[in-house]
Amino acid sequence: MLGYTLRRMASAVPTIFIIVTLTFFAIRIAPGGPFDLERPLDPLILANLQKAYNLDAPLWQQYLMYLGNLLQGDLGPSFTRRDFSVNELFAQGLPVSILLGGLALSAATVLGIILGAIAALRQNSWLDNLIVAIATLGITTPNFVIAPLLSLFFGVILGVLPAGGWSNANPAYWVLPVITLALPQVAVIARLVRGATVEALRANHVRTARAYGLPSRVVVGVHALRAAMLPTVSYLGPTAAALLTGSVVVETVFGLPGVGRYFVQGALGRDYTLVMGTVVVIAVFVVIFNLLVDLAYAWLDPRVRYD
Amino acid sequence: MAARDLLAASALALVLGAGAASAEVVINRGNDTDPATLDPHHTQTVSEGRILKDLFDGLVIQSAEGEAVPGVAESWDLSEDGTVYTFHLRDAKWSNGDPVTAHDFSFAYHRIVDPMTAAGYASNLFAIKNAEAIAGGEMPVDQLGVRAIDDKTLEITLKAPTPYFIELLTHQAALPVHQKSVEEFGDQFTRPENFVTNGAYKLESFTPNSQLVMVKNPHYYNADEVAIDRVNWIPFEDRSACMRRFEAGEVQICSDVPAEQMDYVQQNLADELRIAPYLGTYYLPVKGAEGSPLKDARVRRAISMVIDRDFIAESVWAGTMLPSFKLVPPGIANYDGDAVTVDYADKDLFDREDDALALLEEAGVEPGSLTVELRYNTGENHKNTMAAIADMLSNIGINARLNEVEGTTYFNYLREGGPFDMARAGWIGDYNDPQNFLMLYESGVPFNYSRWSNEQYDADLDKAAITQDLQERAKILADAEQTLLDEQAIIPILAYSSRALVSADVQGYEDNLMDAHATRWLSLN
Amino acid sequence: MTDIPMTAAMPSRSLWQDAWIRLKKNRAALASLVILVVLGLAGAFGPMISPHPYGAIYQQYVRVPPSLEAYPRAEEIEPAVESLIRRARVETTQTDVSGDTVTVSVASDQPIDERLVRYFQRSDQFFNPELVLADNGLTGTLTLEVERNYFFLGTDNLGRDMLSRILIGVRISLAIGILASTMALVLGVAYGAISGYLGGRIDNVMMRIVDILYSLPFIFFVILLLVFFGRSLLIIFIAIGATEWLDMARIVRGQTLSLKRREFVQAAEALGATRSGILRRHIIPNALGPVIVFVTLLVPKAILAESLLSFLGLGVQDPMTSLGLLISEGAQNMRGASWQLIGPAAVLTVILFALNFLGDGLRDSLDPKER
Amino acid sequence: MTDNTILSVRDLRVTFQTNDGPVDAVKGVNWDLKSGDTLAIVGESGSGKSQTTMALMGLLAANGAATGSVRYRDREVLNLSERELNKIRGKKITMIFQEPMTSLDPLYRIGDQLAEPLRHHAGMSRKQARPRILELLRLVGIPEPERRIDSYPHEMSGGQRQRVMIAMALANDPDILIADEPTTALDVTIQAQILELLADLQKRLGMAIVFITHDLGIVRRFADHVAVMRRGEVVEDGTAEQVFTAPKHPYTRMLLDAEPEGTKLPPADNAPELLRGDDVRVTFPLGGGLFRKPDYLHAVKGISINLREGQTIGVVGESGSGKSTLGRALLRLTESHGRVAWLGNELPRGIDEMRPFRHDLQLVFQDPFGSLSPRMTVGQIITEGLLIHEPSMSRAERNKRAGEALEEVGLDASMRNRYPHEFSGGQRQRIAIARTMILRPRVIVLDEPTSALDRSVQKQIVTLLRDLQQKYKLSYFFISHDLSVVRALADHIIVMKSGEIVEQGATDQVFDAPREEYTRRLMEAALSTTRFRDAS
Repeated sequence: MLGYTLRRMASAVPTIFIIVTLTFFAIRIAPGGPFDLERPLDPLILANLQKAYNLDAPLWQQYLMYLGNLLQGDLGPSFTRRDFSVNELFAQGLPVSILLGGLALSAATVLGIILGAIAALRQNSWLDNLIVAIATLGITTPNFVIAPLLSLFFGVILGVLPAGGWSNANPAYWVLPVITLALPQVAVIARLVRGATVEALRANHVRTARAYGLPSRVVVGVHALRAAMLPTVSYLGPTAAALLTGSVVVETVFGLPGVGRYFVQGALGRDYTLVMGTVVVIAVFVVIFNLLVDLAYAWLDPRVRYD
Repeated sequence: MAARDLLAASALALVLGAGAASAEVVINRGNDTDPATLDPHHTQTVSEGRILKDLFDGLVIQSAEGEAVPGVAESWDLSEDGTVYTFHLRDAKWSNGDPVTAHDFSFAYHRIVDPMTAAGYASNLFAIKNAEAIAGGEMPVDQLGVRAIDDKTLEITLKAPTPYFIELLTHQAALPVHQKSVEEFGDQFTRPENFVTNGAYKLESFTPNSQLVMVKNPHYYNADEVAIDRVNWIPFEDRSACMRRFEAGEVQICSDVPAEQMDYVQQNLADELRIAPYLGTYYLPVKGAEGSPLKDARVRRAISMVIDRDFIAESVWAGTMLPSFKLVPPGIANYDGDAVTVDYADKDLFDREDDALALLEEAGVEPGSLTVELRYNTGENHKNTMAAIADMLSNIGINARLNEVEGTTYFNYLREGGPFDMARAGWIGDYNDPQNFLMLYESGVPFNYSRWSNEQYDADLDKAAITQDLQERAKILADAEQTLLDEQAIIPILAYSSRALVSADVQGYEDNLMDAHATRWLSLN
Repeated sequence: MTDIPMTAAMPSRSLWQDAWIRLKKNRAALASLVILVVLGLAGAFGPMISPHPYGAIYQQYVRVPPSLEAYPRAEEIEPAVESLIRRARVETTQTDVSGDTVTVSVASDQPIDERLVRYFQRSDQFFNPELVLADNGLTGTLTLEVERNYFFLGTDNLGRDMLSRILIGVRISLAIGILASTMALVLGVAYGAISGYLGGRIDNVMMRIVDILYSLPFIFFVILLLVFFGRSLLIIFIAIGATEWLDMARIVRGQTLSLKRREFVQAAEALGATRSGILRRHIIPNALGPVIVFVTLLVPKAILAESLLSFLGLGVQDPMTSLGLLISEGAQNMRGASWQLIGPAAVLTVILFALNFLGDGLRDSLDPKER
Repeated sequence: MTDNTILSVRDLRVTFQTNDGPVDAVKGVNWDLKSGDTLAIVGESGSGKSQTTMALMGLLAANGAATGSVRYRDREVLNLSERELNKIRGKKITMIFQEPMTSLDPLYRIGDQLAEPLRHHAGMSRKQARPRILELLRLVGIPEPERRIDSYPHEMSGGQRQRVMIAMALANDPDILIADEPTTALDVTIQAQILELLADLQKRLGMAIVFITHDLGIVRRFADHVAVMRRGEVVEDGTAEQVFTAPKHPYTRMLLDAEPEGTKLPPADNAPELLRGDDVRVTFPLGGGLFRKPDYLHAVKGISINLREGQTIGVVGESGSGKSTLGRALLRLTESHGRVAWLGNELPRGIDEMRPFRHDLQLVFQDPFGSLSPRMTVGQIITEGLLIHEPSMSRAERNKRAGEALEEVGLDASMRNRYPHEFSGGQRQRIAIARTMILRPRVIVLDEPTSALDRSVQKQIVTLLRDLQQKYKLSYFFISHDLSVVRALADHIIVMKSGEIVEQGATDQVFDAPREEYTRRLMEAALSTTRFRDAS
């Protein structure tokens, strides 16, 4: 397994390299630069700035320089947050995003599995319909509607939770963002689990279990749900990568110091290094979680081998 | 049950937290966005200025009313010819206890114009002798017209008499930096552990996208009068979020209020809402391709005539902007705005439409034959403003097409001189002087998006620059603006207002034209 | 699994007919289909027959709440007349409102300019103004008719009718959903089928490309496209379609991998069918079941993706609008003018609900195990 | 009802709600099972034989409902609550299924699965259950049970899995074991072993067995009573003796006579050689990866054959012996080494170069359900070959040819607008044959074309193949594990084992005087299950 993991990691290197290269040149082609603000700079000062940040060097030189720094783990200085290096920004923001994303993911997984299993077992009952309806609502409501509504309701009208802001120490600040992040995932996972469970309940081995008089909780809990976990695990991989790297909307609405905003802030502000850093981080997360999914898959399904 | 317990526990924690901190006075202030940097020489935005003016005191600072008052400089003298200022510094200390000396200022001003620093606002100090040449790398840095005569005396020599120079010094670009720590820590000197400031506050921590915490500077010369012990500056890219947290009592001041929510705010938060004239203009640069009717001043004039600024100000901006026909905002110092006249301003809109149609006919523009593109950047109300203008233009048979462009691309395009028909732009004054607005249309200035060039105008501005008599200068500048508006290379639409939510608990928040509200003037009930 | 006897009397039906019969029994799916068709028609033709063009600005009716009653309200008529009269710089001596007709007596110290009727002609509240002047020209009588405007879903910040804007939003959003999904469908199915069928090294390379594109965040991609090509509906279609096809390619590839081991594909190979023939006749049609279900999920995804773009200010160009754009504007106005959020949000929810139920219904009806 | 009757079914009806309205799968069935007896329920697909037992086990599909009465030891068990039913099923009445591949949960070790009935019915802990599980595994003849107890199902062969299923069924010493086609999916030699095991266990443990099968032959050895079902009804029942020696119902007689008959004469000596394989070898890479050397499976290890016009070569052997791979290699459908020649010239290897030859070289698959594309009409399926090989042919002409081909295989030409799922297994195999015949090929590789079919249908297909061969002078390469069918069709036999030919010769010679032990075992297994008349 270790060998497999190492091989997978090694094979991800060219992927990340291509991603880095593509992004590097793509963002450079975009018009405007990191110093194009609403208030234009004096051309003279602009030239000084570009020199200070090496932006006046030929593009290929900048590219090689970036790659060299990247190999040493240095993502470079941020252009739009000039007091920080990109590494520092991620060091500050990632823990927050990972905490929120991780909580949301766990909550969504547990809740989604429970709801999905209930819906599958009570297929076509009112309970099933209710769960499916709520799940559909969860998927269909954009989070930029849900987030301010939650903030308004719990923060302003009821006043039981902070309307926004962040504290590493006080879980009260985590509740609303986690709900917002988890809601659509609960919905998707519940639907996935429902579908897979319905399918699994028809499988021959579940019929066997029933034929041997095993109680429903065993039939469902042990046999059907484990099979139903497989598609859920596949879904969780990319989802985890996305959730743990933050959400623009949730961070903006609640004012959270995560990394989700950096992508949009970086791209819109032409903060080249910040965008590159985000892309690298996301790519690494995608690679890691795809690997984790495959490992989890093999753990759940002994038929899968590491090759 | 468990969830409720958790909630109760965290509510308790909140209360306890508040209780523990009750000894110190804390204010949470909303800001438009995070500072891109805390290095005063690299900052460019209004939101950075707010923070820096809490951290640093310049020679001159802004009072609670936004007026320039003595800061580190107790007093100053001006030479006869108006070009040499001598500042006499008071006994002030840095947050580490070092005395603030004229050398610190001299170091700072040399540093900002140094091309190696590449400071964005170095141009703000170009009034100082040789500053422009130094920034351009044509002259060594030590040639700058700034000199510390002794620890307490600073001499600044100007290129030419600059009546607004004292106003200029209130800008964050003119703040001092602590020479020792800058030299010791290099670009790390703004780290909380390294940052030495001389203002009412010192930096405690800065978490991007979350908050910037500053605490009272015990070494501040006026520390006794600083009422608030701790300031949490919170960036709000989503202004509605600030409003919600304001209503929840989590934030005491919001630096901005969403215009869309003005109905609600006026009904529910009328007492906390502060709307005041602000030193800014919202205008439409007009350019047009070669040979386009837009090159004809009559056509531009006709367009300006039919824009119903009242509707835009009242309905689109929900009363948070003021209708305006002029580039230089009202209330500005060193100026006589009434001397500039726009003859159609007081006419009824329908009469203006008639006149506009007549002008178009005179210019040979058939109704329906002219299509203009209205270019604007993504952002709050620009879209609605432009949609309304498009609708108004249709009243005189001009077709308008909207083109929304992503911000960075937009400003890059304008700066690079890309072709356009009509665009939008806004200008917030850096200092309280008409020159700061009128220079927007000088030939060869990057802000001159229209690339409009007029000899008379340039000559007027040049002449004003060396005119010492303020009344005389005001007249010359008014003449220049009159030329600009007669030519209508620019269509001013609105004058900015500052709008803020200020909790009733906050004392000392005075509405002012500069929207300057340093925390040191504030106190909490 | 079960061995239900196959009776000779069973009528001949294709799989699709079978699916349709099952779908018809699924009331939720059928209702969803009807709703979608109705909304689609409303989006397509609604803006044409709506009394208020979607771009028309009613300056007098900025941010009016939804109402079944006509504007102006009875009590608003007199103030409206008076404010217009004031603008014309004459004075009213008497105003009578009877039903839809208003009679105003006007007076001035200077001769009254007959052009004053223009204020009423151009007004959204009145029409058919007639002015009869006394001989001296200093007094006169103005008769007006009140124009009745209905804003069933209120108006926006510029005084544009929300209903008309929602209709055009439905049109744009559905078009984005359908076109982007079609693009994802075409690209994803072709790519996935080719990759899966050819297998081996080619499959490896093709899937690695998908992995790479997967790691490039959507927003970045869209921003680049918009920056390069400017804002246009077409670019938004392409941007969304181009990002949504990746999942589709993976699904189809997975299907293809299992299909190509099926005997009917081997049978076709044994017949000597060409690769493209096998893809066209065997692989793609048989992969279509899950693909169609996925498409019904793609449509909402595309609509929501557009709404995220709108939230970031990268959506469609005004005066056009989309449901996502309306919702994100509405979300900003939700305290003062909740109708601006509720209307479009409700419509979007209905659409997405309908698509979800339709997708579920299709999946169930295409599932052979459901027989 | 006599004292020793432990299960009694009375007027059992099973109805399914379908889109075509209710379908009666079982229409009032009666039978009794005596303690320690074996009852065989025999019938072809769709006769309702399985649904009878599914109903009493409470395992009907959601759209099915059962009425009537099923009494187990004076207790009504039909439509009991889940909870009540669970006290009986798995403990008193247990069941094994046709699909040992899927009937075990692939995600759990077999030891864990075997433990479940013990834990839930006998209340044992996991630890307590272990010795009992080992005992059970030993009982059903799993070698090295201590090691196998930790295996996953996919690590075992089909026969072993079926043994595990049986072990699971025996775990709680049941009164009744229902075996629903327990051997259908297994190799012929394994089939015999499983049947022997069941008979042996019954003798030792004394339980009653309900044996459901479509093959009347294989129950002969150990059934005490037989019920023959057709279209949801029992058409004949009685003791095995009665049914086998004096079948009353014509249907029963038909089932008993379903054995393919006749033999094939070898082709004339001067018949030209069509297809020739020399030293054909096929290897498959197994696993391997970026940094690992792949292992290889040698599926076919250097086989030479020679097929003449009008000849039928029968290839027999257990599954995994490489017979199908050989057939595909001869058609260049899988990569191979060695020489394959058509009319003396070596066949090309590229897909495109091979295309013209496909006209003459055809293949019919085992599974008529899988080999027809479900999304194409029968007409499209049949004419696909014409589309490829005679692209200039008009649509009308193709249509005509399709009709002819269908009639040739005994189907109605009007069926060509229908879809495969509307046809029975036998009909589908006819469609598959029509698909190859429309091209008028000269050689057809038949890969187990009858093994998924009911006995009576098998016979029809064999007759059809024989007729077509005579009519068009076809050559067959006939792959099968079913020796009776091979004997009826082939004039030359190849016996394969582990990718090699162990024995070959004229049909009668191989059948009557097998030289190799392996061949003999194959024969014995086949005879013990199918050739009951000779055995009795």
